[in-house]
Amino acid sequence: MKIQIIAFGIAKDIVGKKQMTLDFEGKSVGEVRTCLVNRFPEFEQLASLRFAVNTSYVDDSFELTENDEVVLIPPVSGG
Amino acid sequence: MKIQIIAFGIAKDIVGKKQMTLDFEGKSVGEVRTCLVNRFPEFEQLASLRFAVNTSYVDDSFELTENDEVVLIPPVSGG
Amino acid sequence: MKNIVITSEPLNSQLCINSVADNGSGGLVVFIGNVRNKTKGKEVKYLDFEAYEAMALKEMQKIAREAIERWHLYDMAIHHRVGRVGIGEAAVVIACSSAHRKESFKACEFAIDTLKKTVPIWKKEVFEDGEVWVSAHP
Amino acid sequence: MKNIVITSEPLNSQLCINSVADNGSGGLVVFIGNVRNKTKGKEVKYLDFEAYEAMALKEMQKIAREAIERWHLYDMAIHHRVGRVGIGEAAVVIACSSAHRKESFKACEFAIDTLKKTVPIWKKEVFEDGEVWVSAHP
Repeated sequence: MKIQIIAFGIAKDIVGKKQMTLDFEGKSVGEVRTCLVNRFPEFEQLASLRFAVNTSYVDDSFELTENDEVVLIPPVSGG
Repeated sequence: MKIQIIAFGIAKDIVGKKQMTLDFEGKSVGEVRTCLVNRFPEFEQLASLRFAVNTSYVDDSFELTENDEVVLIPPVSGG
Repeated sequence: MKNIVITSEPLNSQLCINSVADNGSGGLVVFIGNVRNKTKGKEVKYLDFEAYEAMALKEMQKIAREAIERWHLYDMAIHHRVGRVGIGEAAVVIACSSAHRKESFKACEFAIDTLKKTVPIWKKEVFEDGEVWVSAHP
Repeated sequence: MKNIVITSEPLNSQLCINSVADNGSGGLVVFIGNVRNKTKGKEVKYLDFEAYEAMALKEMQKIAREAIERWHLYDMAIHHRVGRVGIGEAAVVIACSSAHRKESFKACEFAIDTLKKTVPIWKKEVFEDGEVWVSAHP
């Protein structure tokens, strides 16, 4: 399935750009995570990596639809 | 013994003036308290009445010297 | 201590905040006590504060010194207004700064709690039909 | 919610405070997070904040709504700065007001603690010799 990835903070540095199309096996967010970690091993060194769809956090079991926008949320550090 | 009394807040309203000379029996702050309560029974209705000498709180056992300035501190309500 | 102030002029919370801001301090907590328009449902016209100034300044300094020591603050400032204070105006502003925010929260709350117990300042609520010294009676 | 703001302009803490002041509110607590000049003993030149703005605003609104409900606040305002923020400048200002001060202290501390965990904003520390995304690595 093809989805759009949008990356912030250090995630943007790791994938090398703000936005990219990801073609991955499966349909859940967990499978997106696996695909990303395989392609960019640096993700494994982060303290955490969360995902958001439609401006809400989603967990690994969340099922995606073709062309969904998935936002990568590395450890936040506001304030 | 004669001392100077300085009154703030409601204590000033009770004694009717900011400053007065008090001639009382004894030498301790506790005896000043007794004298004041006898003369101005309204003091007994206050939630508390503390005394200060030289800008410090003193307790009832504190011994005064002729012409000391004793400040009446009714319940504080700053802030 | 230039950070401990009693004044009959309107308080400037920004000034109080700036006096404890420091390039090394991450967390700054401020308490502002404003005059309320009502007390027990009754409309207040304004408050009138009286201070035994020499002793009040000394007690405020004691609070700041104890808070700075106990919570390792960079600094604390306490500004208290006296005289007539209108509805919505600040009667007291307390600001403190520390490397970590938890300490500033605790210190600021300690300071206002202690001020209300020990600092010889008295407020009178003035209503349309009379006036009352706050907390005087049990 | 006009009280929830993300901006690249310098924060004005007085504006944030005024937005929650209310004639009925006695106690107002403010937290100001300033940029520190050092991190682990190393000199910081400035910070650079990035936000996923649509979601960050939503998460900040959630925090304010929960705090208002839980501690019966009159109001809460959260202003966060993004972009380049210099040493000593405010990165975040949170202000809240309530009838009783204890509630405002608790609510303000809850808000900054939660913001640091849930709001998608990232800060990069910029040094003379490089830069680091804060908290990215364990």
